[in-house]
Amino acid sequence: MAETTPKLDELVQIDYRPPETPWMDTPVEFRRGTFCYSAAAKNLEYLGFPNPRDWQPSDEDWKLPENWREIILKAMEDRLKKFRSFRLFMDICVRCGACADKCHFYIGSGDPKNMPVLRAELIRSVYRRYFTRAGKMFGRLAGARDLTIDVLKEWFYYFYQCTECRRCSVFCPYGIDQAEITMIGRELLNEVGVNINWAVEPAANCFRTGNHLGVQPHGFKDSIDFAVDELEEITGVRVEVPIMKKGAEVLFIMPSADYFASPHYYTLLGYFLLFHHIGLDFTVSAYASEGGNFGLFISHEMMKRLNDKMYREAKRLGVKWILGGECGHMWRVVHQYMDTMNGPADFLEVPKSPITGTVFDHARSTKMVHICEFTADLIRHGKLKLDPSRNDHWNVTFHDSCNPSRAMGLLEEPRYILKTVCNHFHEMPENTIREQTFCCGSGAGLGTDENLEMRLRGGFPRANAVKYVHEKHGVNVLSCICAIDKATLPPLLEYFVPGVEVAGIHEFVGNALVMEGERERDTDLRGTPLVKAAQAEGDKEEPAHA
Amino acid sequence: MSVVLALVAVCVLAALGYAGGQVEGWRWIFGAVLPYLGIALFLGGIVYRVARWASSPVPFRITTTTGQQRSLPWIRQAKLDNPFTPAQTFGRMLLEVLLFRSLFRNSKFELRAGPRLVYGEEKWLWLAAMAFHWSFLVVFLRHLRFFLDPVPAWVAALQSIDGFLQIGAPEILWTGLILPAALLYLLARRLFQAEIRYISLFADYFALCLLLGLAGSGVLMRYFTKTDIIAVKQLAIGIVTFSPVVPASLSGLFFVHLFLLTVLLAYFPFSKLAHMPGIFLSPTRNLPNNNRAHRHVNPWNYPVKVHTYEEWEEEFHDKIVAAGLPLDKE
Amino acid sequence: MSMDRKSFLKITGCAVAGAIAGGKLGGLVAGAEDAEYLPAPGALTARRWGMVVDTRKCRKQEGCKDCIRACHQAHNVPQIPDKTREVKWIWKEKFEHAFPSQETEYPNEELHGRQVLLLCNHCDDPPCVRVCPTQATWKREADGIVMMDWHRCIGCRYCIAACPYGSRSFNWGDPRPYIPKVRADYPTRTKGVVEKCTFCEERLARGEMPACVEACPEKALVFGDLADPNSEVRRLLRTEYTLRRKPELGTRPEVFYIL
Amino acid sequence: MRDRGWILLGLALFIALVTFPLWYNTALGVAPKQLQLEKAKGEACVYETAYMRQHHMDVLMEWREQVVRRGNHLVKVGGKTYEMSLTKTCLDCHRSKERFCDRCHDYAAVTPYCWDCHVSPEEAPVVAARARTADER
Amino acid sequence: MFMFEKAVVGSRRYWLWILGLFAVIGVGFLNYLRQLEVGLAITGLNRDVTWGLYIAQFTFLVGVAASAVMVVLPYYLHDWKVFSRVTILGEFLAISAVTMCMLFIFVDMGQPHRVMNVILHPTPHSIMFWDMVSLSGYLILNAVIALVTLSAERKGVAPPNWIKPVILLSIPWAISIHTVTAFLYNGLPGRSFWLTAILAPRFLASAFAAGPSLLILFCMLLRKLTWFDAGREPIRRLAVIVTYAMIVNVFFVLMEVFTVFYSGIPEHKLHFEYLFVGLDGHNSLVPWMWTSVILAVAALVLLIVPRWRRNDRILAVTCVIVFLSLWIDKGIGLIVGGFVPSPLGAITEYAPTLPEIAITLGVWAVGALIITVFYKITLSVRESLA
Repeated sequence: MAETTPKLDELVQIDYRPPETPWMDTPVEFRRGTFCYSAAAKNLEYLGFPNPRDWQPSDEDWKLPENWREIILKAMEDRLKKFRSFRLFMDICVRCGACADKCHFYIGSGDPKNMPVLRAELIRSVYRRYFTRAGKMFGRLAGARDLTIDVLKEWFYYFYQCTECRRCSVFCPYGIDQAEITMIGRELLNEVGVNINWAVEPAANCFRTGNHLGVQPHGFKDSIDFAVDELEEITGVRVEVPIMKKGAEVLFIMPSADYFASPHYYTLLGYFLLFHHIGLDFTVSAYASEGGNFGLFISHEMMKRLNDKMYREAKRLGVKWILGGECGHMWRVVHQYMDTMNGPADFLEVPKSPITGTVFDHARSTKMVHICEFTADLIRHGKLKLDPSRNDHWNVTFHDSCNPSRAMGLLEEPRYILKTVCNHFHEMPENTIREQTFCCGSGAGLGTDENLEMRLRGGFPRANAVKYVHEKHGVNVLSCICAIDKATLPPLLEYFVPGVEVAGIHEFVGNALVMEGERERDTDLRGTPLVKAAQAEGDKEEPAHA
Repeated sequence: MSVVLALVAVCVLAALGYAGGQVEGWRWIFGAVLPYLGIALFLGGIVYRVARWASSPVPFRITTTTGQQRSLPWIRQAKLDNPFTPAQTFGRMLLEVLLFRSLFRNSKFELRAGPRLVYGEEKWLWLAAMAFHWSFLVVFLRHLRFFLDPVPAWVAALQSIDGFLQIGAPEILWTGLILPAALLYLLARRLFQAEIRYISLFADYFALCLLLGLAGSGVLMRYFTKTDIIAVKQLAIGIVTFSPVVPASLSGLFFVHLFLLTVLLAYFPFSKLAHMPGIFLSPTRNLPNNNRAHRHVNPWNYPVKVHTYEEWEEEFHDKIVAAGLPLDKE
Repeated sequence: MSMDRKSFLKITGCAVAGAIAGGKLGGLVAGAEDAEYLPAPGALTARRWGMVVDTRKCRKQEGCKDCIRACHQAHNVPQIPDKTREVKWIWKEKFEHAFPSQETEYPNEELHGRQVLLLCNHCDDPPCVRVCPTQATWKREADGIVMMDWHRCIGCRYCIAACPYGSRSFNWGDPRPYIPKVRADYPTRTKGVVEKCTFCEERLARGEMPACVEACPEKALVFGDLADPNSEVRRLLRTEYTLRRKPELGTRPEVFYIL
Repeated sequence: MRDRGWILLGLALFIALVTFPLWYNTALGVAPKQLQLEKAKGEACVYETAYMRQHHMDVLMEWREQVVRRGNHLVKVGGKTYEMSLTKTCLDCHRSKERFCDRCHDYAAVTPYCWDCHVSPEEAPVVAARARTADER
Repeated sequence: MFMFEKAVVGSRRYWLWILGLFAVIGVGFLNYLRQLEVGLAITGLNRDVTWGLYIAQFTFLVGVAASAVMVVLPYYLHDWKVFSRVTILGEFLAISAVTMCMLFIFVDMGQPHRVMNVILHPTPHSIMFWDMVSLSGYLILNAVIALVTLSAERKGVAPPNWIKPVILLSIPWAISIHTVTAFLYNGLPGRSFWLTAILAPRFLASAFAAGPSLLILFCMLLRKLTWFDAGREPIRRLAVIVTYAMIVNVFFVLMEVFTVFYSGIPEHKLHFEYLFVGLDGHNSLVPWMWTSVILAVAALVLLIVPRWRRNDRILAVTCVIVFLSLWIDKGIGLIVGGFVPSPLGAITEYAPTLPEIAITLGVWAVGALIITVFYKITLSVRESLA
């Protein structure tokens, strides 16, 4: 924890009373711990973004181009013409307030501009001023205001205090999606070189090396080899992971964190055990070595530029279809954008499970299947030999990641898997799961340490729900299917609910899989000793937990 | 302050309408010319508004999914919350438009000691919104009795259901009371809930006050001051048959009512009230979530600069070789 | 935004008051105020209307239904063929049914089976009035008539359950098809309301005696002011032995019978 | 765009619905009309015509209250005295319910429940005749 | 507002049941429309028997509504923790029953258009006015209590403190609704059948037997059809309540019989005679009344023997028997018996017509719908907490 991070008691002293001054007259204050640092000039240059320079949001002078206002208004006009969603969402909000207390940042900070309605008004007021007659004529009376540098700073602050999680959109009677507005708001800021490094650097890395972390081919290979060795050590089984094998049936793409960060890594072990268990003819790629897509957090164009690698590599390798790993925003891009942006993928075949013969008809155009869909199908057909008691030391709950739940609807598949491979599973309170799930507080490129206080505030609702099941049911692990979750939930839980770990679904699958020729396992994939059968019998009433 | 301004604005409009009925030369303007203008602005405005929205394409299919997707056949899909087919999407839209499905989900959080966040249901907004919109629809349809001759049986039937309870003469029409009551609730929550007050703009209060003025003048006219409804009907029929007449016996309050309606008509398409047609175009609601099954085409999709495999292999050639990974070239 | 609630409420109040006042100023409500409401000048009045039925006189005309016909015609009472759904304001009943407690196992030849004229007793303490949840039936302060307001009756039939004399009838369906000759000067009733004799209060207002009293060829029905010691009814009560129906119930009927 | 057709259809439907009165009346050839009410027999009404046109129901409700519940049968207005009776006083001047009351009420789709009980002299024989045929059945 | 979102998701069986209820409601509603058009002539009511099936159902259901106090009182006043899971079921039963009561009054009205007159012209000397006040008050009390406690349960927090006095108020209020309903009848001078001071206590005794019987049956049904198990203990305790209430009820009836027949006053005797042996050959209710008597005796035997009372299957049968017996007693005999013979000695029999029965079933279906929906919501809330 950074030194500036407030203590828990202080952090949860949240004042929900709005300030005395009207929101238009309340300028933003860049307080340490609540904003992200600017993007480094070298990254902007590499990606060919405008206005690369050295600056920080807390600076008085942001070193904007002379004609920044014209640039932004022109870009805004362009987006109004290109996106019906944007124009419509600018026009039809009635400010009913249904979204107001649905945002995790509002709940965690009490800052009224974190109410989605007001966050949208930040840009809506400018829209009215320059693009509607009423706004031009009546100004503030019509809810319009000039685009000043203060407004621009406000945009930056609050569009980077939105994780594009879409929870507000669920409750909006018109389906207004703040994520859509934030995305376009960030695009506009990009036009004048206002962006954050934690989104731009991974994008630059990914563009160059193929993954956010900037892992180069040999590093990728080492990492995979290391995993294979470790698996052999734990299970006594040597799995095979073909890299860039032409003619494989399936190309498997996962978020890069899976092979370079913890606790993602145990999920990776789980995938490999699974593929070996069913004898899947698959390959992974060092070129398309990233499932995630930080371009989504920058602009539609950047998203497309990064996403391009998936189909390109699938085509080059001549696979039949693509399997995607556990990652949230990756799936937002794959599910909602990839086919439109870089499709049609007519060089691939409609995905069909070689093990069960199930045709994934719902993915017949994009030709990409979520690993949870794939595994659930395997379990349903009884193709996996499982010993769920190997997960008995885990008391699991499931965190629906924003994107798979609200941009896809992947709710039952992971639960089905979990309930099969684990004996102890408990849901968090119903207003915090499924389509109403709360964000980890660090999505959409905000998961950086300088922003820790805001991340903790944003993650407060999620952590609080975990705390509830931790105290009520003794839950000791929070499972999820998102790489950003796996990276950012551990510090969040450490702060709010010490003693609860974070894991991926396929880590539990890997634990439970009874492999052919394996030796008796003493530990699970992360090295935690297993509860022995006899011991488990005695402890049945109360599963062991931290 | 916005609410005071809005109230003053509506009062001024009402006064203007009243004056329109008193001054001889103005009666024709307020009784015929302006209503035509109002109707024209309403219809033209809505067409313009919708056309403008429609002129921007929907580049991506960005459905907000609020239930289980359609994936494997043995997993029960939430057909109305996460539609896959156009028919299911139509069902979802029906729920949204007729029953305010999304608002029905509304909840309210509380931060309790512990700290503990708890979420309770909050349906009053939904209830008030339903009460207001449905009453408004019924009131609107009931008013057709002034515009149609002979009055169709269904209008009369609607009126008799609305006035089922026999209280005095003319009978009390419930929607006429529910409507202003719901509006008052909506106004009250804007005034007395701090965070809603904070986000409220002049336009929010103005719309509520205008509707309250409209409903209030109607209620006053029906139950208290009374008006010559035959004259009202002559005026109404005159307007819709393009042979406007402004009978002399119309009361001042009627002119207030008529003028507020005229203002509402003209204001409607150019304000947040345009959410009425807007909801139908909302891309997060009116599209099926079948992205992976049916490709959505973006009309302005353009080629972008990418990092091709060849460029990548060239850049990392030595490292690929060192790692023993296969190369495309030689 | 600072919201001054007081000023808001003040303004709203003014606006509403203004709108109403505006209506008044517009000459919309003027007119009704200078009306003065008066009772009819030639009306028959009493402090306590009552009736004496001399069944001896009545008996002279066996089978006479003049009073019943007069009443039912005057009041648009339907003639419903189904006896169990009848509407009756005034009717004849056997003595032993009208006065069940007077009946013994050794019947009096003269009384047993005698047709006795029955109508609403206009009780001094009417149970029907006590139970009515809407004051659709009430006892007039001025003259003791138990009145009915058919505009207000909700048809709950509580009064029927309360009346120990069976004097009240309910309109099970629309009565109009069963009214042989509809009079325009008196309303019919609609389905779903209770009705009964009102001592012809509308005729009294015109200065006429009740229809039944007027129609009786034997003058067997005597109608008058029970509060006036010199009235004909009081004279009869002084001089004749009279009975009330079910006196033990304490309702104090204002209709008396000479047997 | 693929949804243009749907949007046009929606707009057309909306306009068709909103302008329903227009084509309904056009189809039926309706024009604004001056209602021809039967001329009253008497010279002047209890109250001024303009007032009565708007407030006759209030007057009737007040009369009802006075007659039924307060036992007042007469009203004195402007020096003249009237019996408060719908069928005897009002309908004495306005001889025809059909050509006076109903004409307006039908035009404006007003269905007063007065006539559930009260019978106009004009209609009394009709109601009676209907009763007789019902009787014969 | 009652978390209705929980009621719109359910299994196929749930929806079939709901659909079935709607069908019954629909048929009832169509018949009611006809009654609106034609008047109460479509019923079997007549000059002498002016109240029948509708008002009888109303009377019976007031008892069911009042019986909620039998779980509320022990739980809140005596802290019987075993009732913690069933108390809210009792409150929802009360809500459903009171709603049915109001609907039965409504469908019995000759001029439903004028129902507001009861409020527009409040008449304190009319017991019916007080019945309106007490019933609507009871409905509001139970709705508030159930909503507040259930939503607190859902949030996992303690209910607010202000609800305690409201709950305490609901206890005497429950007694009041049935007392006032008894006053409706026993304040009438000419109706000797009802002219008995023991009517209100008798009503309450029968209510406290019939209501908890129904609640026991609901608990058993929920155990069979859903995951929810109220537990053995609350059912046993409820069974004890039913036992005592039934004993007291039969005792009260016997007291009536003694008073009427020992005093020998004909006006009082005739009604009993009509019900149990028939008068002048009019005896259509005789088989019903004897059925009720036999069922009551059978129920007493089954209830009093502890071994049988504790046997779930036997108890279920017993509860059905208690319910039927009391339904006949109150839902048929009590009202019709009061009207025959009439004050003029006329004996006119009454039998409900088909449309009348359809409307009655329709109202019962509304009640069933309400209880289904509320039980569904309760169970869903608890399931998500489990």
